[in-house]
Amino acid sequence: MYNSYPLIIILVLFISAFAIPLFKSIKMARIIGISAAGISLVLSILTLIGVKANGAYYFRVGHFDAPWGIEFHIGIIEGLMGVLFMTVSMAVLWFSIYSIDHDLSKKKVPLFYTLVNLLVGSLLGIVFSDDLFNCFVFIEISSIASCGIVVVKDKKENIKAALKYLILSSLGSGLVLMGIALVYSLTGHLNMAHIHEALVSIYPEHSRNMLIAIGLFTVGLGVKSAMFPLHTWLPDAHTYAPASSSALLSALVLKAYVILYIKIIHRVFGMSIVGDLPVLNIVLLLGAVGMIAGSVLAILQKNLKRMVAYSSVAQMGYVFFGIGLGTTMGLAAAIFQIFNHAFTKSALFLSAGSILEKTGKKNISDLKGIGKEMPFTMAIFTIGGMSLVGIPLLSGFNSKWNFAVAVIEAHRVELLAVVLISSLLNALYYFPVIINGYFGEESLEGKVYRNTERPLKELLPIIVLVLGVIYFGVSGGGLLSLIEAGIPALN
Amino acid sequence: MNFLALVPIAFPMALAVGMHFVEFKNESYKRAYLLGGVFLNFIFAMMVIFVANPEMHIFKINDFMEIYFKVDGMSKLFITMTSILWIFTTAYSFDYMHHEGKEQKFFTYFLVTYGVIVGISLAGNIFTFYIFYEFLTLSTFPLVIHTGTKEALASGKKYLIYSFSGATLVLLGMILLFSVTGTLDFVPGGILEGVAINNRVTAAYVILFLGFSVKAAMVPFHSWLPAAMVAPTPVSSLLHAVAVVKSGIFALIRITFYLFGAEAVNAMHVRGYLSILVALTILMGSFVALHQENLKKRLAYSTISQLGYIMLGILLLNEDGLTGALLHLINHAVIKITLFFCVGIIMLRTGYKTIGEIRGIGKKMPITMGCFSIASISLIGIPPTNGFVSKWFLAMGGLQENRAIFVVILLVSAILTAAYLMPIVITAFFPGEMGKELENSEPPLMMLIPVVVLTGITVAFGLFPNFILHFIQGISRSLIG
Amino acid sequence: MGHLITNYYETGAIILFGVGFVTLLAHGNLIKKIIGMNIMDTAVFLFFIAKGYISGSEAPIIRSVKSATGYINPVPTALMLTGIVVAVSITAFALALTIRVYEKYGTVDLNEIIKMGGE
Amino acid sequence: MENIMLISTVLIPFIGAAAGYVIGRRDERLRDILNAIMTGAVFLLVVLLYPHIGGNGVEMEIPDIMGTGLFFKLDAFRYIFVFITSLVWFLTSIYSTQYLIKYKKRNRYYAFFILTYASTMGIFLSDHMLNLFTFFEVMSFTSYFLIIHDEDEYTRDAGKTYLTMAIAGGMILLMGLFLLYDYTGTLLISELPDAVAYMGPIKYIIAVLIIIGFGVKACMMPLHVWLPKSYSAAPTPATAVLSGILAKTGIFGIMITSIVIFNKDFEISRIIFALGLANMFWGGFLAIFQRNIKRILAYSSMSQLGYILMGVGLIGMLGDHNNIAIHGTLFHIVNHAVFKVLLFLVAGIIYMILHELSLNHIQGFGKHSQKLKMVFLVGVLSVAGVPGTSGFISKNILHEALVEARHMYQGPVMSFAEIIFIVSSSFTVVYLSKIFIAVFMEESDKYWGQFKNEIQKRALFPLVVLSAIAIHAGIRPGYMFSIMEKTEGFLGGGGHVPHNLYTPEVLYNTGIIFMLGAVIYYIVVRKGLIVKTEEGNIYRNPTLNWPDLENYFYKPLAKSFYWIGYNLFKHVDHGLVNFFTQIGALIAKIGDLKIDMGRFKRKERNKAAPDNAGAYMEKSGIEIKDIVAGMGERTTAAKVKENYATEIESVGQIFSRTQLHMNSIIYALFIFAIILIVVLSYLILRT
Repeated sequence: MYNSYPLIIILVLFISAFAIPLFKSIKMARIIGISAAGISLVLSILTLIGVKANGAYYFRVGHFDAPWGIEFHIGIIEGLMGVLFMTVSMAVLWFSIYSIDHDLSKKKVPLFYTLVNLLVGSLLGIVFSDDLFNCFVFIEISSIASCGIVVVKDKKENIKAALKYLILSSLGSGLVLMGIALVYSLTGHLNMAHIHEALVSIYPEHSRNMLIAIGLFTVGLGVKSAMFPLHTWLPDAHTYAPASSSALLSALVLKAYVILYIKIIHRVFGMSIVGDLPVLNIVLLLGAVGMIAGSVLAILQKNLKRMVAYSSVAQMGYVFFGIGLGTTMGLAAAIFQIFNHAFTKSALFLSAGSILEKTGKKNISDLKGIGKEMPFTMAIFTIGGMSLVGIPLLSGFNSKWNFAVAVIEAHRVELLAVVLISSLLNALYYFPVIINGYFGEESLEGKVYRNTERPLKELLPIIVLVLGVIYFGVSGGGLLSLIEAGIPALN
Repeated sequence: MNFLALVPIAFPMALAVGMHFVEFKNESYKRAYLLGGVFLNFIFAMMVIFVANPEMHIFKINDFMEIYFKVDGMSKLFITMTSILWIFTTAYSFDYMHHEGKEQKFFTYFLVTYGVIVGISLAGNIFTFYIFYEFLTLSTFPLVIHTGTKEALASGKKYLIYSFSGATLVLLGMILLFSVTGTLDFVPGGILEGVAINNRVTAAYVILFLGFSVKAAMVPFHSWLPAAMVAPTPVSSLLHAVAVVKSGIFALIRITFYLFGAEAVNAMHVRGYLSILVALTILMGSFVALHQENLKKRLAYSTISQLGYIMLGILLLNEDGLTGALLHLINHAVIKITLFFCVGIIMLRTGYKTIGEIRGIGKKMPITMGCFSIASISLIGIPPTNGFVSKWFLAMGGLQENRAIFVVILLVSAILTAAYLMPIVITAFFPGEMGKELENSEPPLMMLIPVVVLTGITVAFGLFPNFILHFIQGISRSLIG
Repeated sequence: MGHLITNYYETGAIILFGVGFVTLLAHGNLIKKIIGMNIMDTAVFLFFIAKGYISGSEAPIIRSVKSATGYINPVPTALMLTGIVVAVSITAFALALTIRVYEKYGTVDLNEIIKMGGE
Repeated sequence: MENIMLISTVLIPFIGAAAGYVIGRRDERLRDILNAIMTGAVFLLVVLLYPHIGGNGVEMEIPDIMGTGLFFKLDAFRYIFVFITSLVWFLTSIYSTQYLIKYKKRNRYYAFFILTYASTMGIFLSDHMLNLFTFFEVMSFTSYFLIIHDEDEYTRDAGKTYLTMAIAGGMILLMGLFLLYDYTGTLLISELPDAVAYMGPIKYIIAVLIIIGFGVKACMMPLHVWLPKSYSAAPTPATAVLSGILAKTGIFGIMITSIVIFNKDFEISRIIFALGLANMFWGGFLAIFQRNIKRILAYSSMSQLGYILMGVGLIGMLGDHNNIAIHGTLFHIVNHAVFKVLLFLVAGIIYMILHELSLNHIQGFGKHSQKLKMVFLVGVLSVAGVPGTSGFISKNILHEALVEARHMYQGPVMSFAEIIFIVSSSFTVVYLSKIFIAVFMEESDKYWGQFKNEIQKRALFPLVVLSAIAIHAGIRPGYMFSIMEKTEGFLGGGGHVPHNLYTPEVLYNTGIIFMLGAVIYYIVVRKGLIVKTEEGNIYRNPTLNWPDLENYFYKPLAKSFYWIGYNLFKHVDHGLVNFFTQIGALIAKIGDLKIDMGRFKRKERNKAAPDNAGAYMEKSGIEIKDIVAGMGERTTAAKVKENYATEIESVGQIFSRTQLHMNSIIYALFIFAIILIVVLSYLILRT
């Protein structure tokens, strides 16, 4: 019954995306966009329930069976990602109702909704698809769409940022394509499951080719998901994009590529091959360096959104760190971190965007006393920040805990230091903002309580996200065990 | 009745919310609200101690993360101490904060901190403890930077950095320990049964010890404490002589005797290194206190030194040492809060902050300075005050370990304590020729009563320590052999 | 070295890729960068299609019934058609952005843009 | 009943101190009366307790106080101390009422005076070292308030010395008690001797620590530095009790330690004996040179305490024949309290009237006031040991004990000790003659008896009582001996005591001492210290410039201790912070480091400069007028070029510029390329 839902989700999103421009009115765009997202959300939840009950399954798209036709592989992880993506994008779309007008000219608003639906659809395609080339196509679609939602705001910084993003991400997808070509030349297959079978049998003769392929995938997807030294496009794009776009970009876009990478490591090559190659060491190293360096760079920033953007680099470092550990627990921790970061960072970007929108001040030093002007927004920002710092009962703490457990299970206790130093560094840049916001007394003078605050109704979407953060903090065990249950299906 | 433990934790926080939003028409309404609330919570806390189920599992996130409260001897001790001192401080704060300003904000966070402290004392495993420990940092931070000056903000920053670094170490230690034991509950005698003492366990202990010792102001992690003295006096007294630093000490006791157990710690051979740090703490605090002109700073360094005594008592790992440590935990709280209150009264009534300025103040404030003198004597460890009793047990503990050097350190530090406290008393009472005429005299009754009662407790505990002593000896006997 | 010559398609693809990459790296001019990108894309296409080529076989257009071995592998070719479409759309998007850049900055040279202060 | 009486002797003063303070705020007269009645009542109680002291004495215990309980005991040994304490306090309380009339803060004085009384009683009654220590410390603090009463610079200084030494001594004592308890498991004085009996050499460390602690109060050499200062600083009644009674608390402690607890250990006794001799000699020697009457008496106290210490030492050294030493010591303890209080009180009367204590100013004061002269003479004779006074008895018993010791331990050391004893005794004669002659014999134009009426009966009454005791005890020492005999059991005495001292041999010895004293007086005081001027005799004090222990040893020691400690721990204090600040400063310094960027770019610039001179001009901040001014000499371009060749940038600027560049597309691509190459080559090289 639920088998076909993933395809329907993607189709609904794509069709709605292209339906939006047909209507000129912004209102229609919103109705269509959001209702499509809503339908998809419901469907994805149903899918997840089904998968949870009956286990992973393959879904044939079109008329041909696996080696020739395209298949979707839906396991618990994919189902979870579907729900995550749809929930966050739903919240962001909801929020955009109140905020996007501020950033965009009227003409561009429908375009924004088109692009968002296109983006989310293609990201889900990347997550669901079991066909490498199909993934590549979705990657390219998502590249264009994500550049689109950056550049939809017509400022020169945005254009430059989008151009940078576009060039780097198309380079990345070029490498991915090259990798696909190599794998294809070795195996003659594009379906992940089939490639895996073939690769295992030919591995001894062609290990070098595989190395190059996997290296190309690592760098190619690394660029797209902002693995540390390749993150250069990220701060610009995330900083200048409208708040809703930033939230989507950091919460979802980065994550889809990571999921693809996980699939390539685990489904395409399989741990039996990857375990032999030193590739995970690179991922681990870059992840660890990213955790520290991202935070250090964030400390140096003066612009609030830019700081949050650099924080994303650090948080993605965690994800790669988890993958790089190469253990089940590490992977589970990485996937948990994807959830944590998606909720937290979107809440942070939306609240930071609100502050920017309402006060017009983008520098941290100008934001002293903002806690008085916008107490609720600032409270949301505070919870988000604290989650990333690792205050218990918020999801960030659980995530860190999972990493720590994973590190110990992998017998690499020394890496605990990296996890903890990084979280300490997080404190170094989130706390000053919070402190200045609430306690920068001298600048509280003349501020009027709640004078620039958004109405509570407009904050509701962010509050939903924050509730997610708290939920995963308080009862993170359920999610983690779900993820752990889903991981075998990846292999 | 599982959730009864949450009442004394949540009730002050609810009061704080009320404090934040309600505008009181009348000063006395506010006072009644606060004092009544704090007192009521004291009763709740007593109820939890005496009535409630001793084990309260609230909810469980996973194996590691479980919110779990437990009432045992240590929590009874700590919760009673803090609750009683909280009542006094509340009474004291009214007039003081009226003068300082921003009362509403102060009392809001003040109440929140109360709830957090109750949580700390009731925590049944180190995870729950850790949560409240972090919240303690967060809820006291606004109090530290209460004045909002640049200096206050800088100190607040220092406080946060130190606290979070410590908490990070704690987390690291917890993880390491958990990886060995698989449980983190506080059990008398430790949870290491059947676990070999390997490097990882040792590392976990050292890291946990160092992490918690940040709050307990051990050298070299102490410098947030003197800096935090920019806070208003009630904050300095309650938080930095009682609640915050003592929660660090409390944590050290918990980890040493309830997680690792005395035997295991003894087997680790790291005590020597830690006790060097502790000895340094004692001497450093005393020596540097001698050099401080600012009264509160002097007391802050004195606190550092006295906390060293307690940590020493913990590290001795014998019954007398632990008894001394626990006694000093309480006695030092009572003494130091009295001293701070007196200094606060001086600052409030005259605005003087340094020793040079308070010449002859004893003539105008004989009761305040009299209490200060008695508390000073007690801190030096002169009988028949409570300071002597705890020092006695600490020294006995030290001698049992054949470490006469510790006793010598204790006594040298006691002499230094005299050297930095007695001049205050002397200049206050015997100004000599240079005494000035002061206009202000004794403070309002609301401030004076806590000081006098606390001084009374100081002497009473010195004369009749047995009631509390037997209770504490019961605890330490159950923990050691 | 022998392999380089026997596998001349692949060698060519790598050389092309290099050319494209250097163009992308070395030139400040945005248009040239996009051209470099295109060259790289072309290299990948070449590589991919070469992988499907079986020496001596025909293009998979069925005019008379032959055994399947007589034709080259049609999948890469088909895939590359898609790839070309994607590449073209990306190029188009990039060029559009370049135009906007020119409108805003008055130049398409990145070095000049950096000198303007970047931000 | 006895128990209640016993506890009352301590409790009544404690309550009385508080009551007196409260009442004194309203009515001073009432308080004075209360104090007199109260001290009198306590004295009465003590007298009434006399019948109970036989055998084991009165014992009582109150559990739970200070954790261990309160143990009081009154036996004959303690009774001597308790009796003399209550007597002296009673008399000085009466005396104080007149002495203090002109003083300020009388109320505080009385409160602490009586508190000191209570705690002193507590010390003498304690049967538990912890109780003893507690009262000892309380007494230290309360007596501090008496010393510092005047609150001028001198008293503050004296008080500081006193308090420092008292606290330090207390802590050393405490250390001793810690060790004692650790090794024996008890601190009950009655149980300790058995517990200590089996102790190893550690007992010497313990004994030394405890004796140092008590020795501070007993002003044992070299811990006596506080004594002359404090005695002359305190108001006279306080000085009287300080010297008469408080010093005895130290003696009491030493006796309890060395005789009772350590059971007359020979080594310990020998040390005490030697220190006693040193005290005796040095105190007497310094007393000769003083001209402040209270200071003379203070050094005299030191000397007399030396006698007592010597006696304590002899008790331990004489073994089975120590009764003689016990009697001598205890007798001298009582005597010293009586006559030294007497002398101080007379000095107080002089001060009360003249507000002067220097011999140079009060010369001849007493010539015409006969009553004062009489009582003072009794005191002087008694101290000097003239036959017929109590001092004669006690000193000679001590001398007999010394002779006994010399017989027992043959050798030059003991002979030397006896010589010192005799010389010190003659010193006593010298300094007392100095006072008496100066104050009561010399003629002076200033004084012709005009102050006679200022001396009231209230003040004179105690003096008369004390001098009566001094003479009575000298003539009929029998009842004193009878009490002392009862202590023999407790102190473990044995052997014969000569009760009749008026033998030719003893009188001959006394004669020698007086002769020697007269000679020294004539040579040293008359010839050496008195400077004759037109206005009369002026006494010099050459010791003022002598190096003393306090300023030349203790203070530098304490200061260097503090200095080293502080400078050491200062770094500990700021170590961590400094470390990070230094790193921060280093980074900032690197940021500010100036680098001549022109050098790297010169080649390029040289080409570009002439063309873009205008643009560079703007950047390098050259004013147009500079250029115009420079026109005549060089061309603009050349100057600009030169200026630009040394373009200086700080590292911080370079860093931020680099960051900006890194952010650009070009650099992003380069990073991408580098990573790609590194990753691929790493992968390939590793396998």
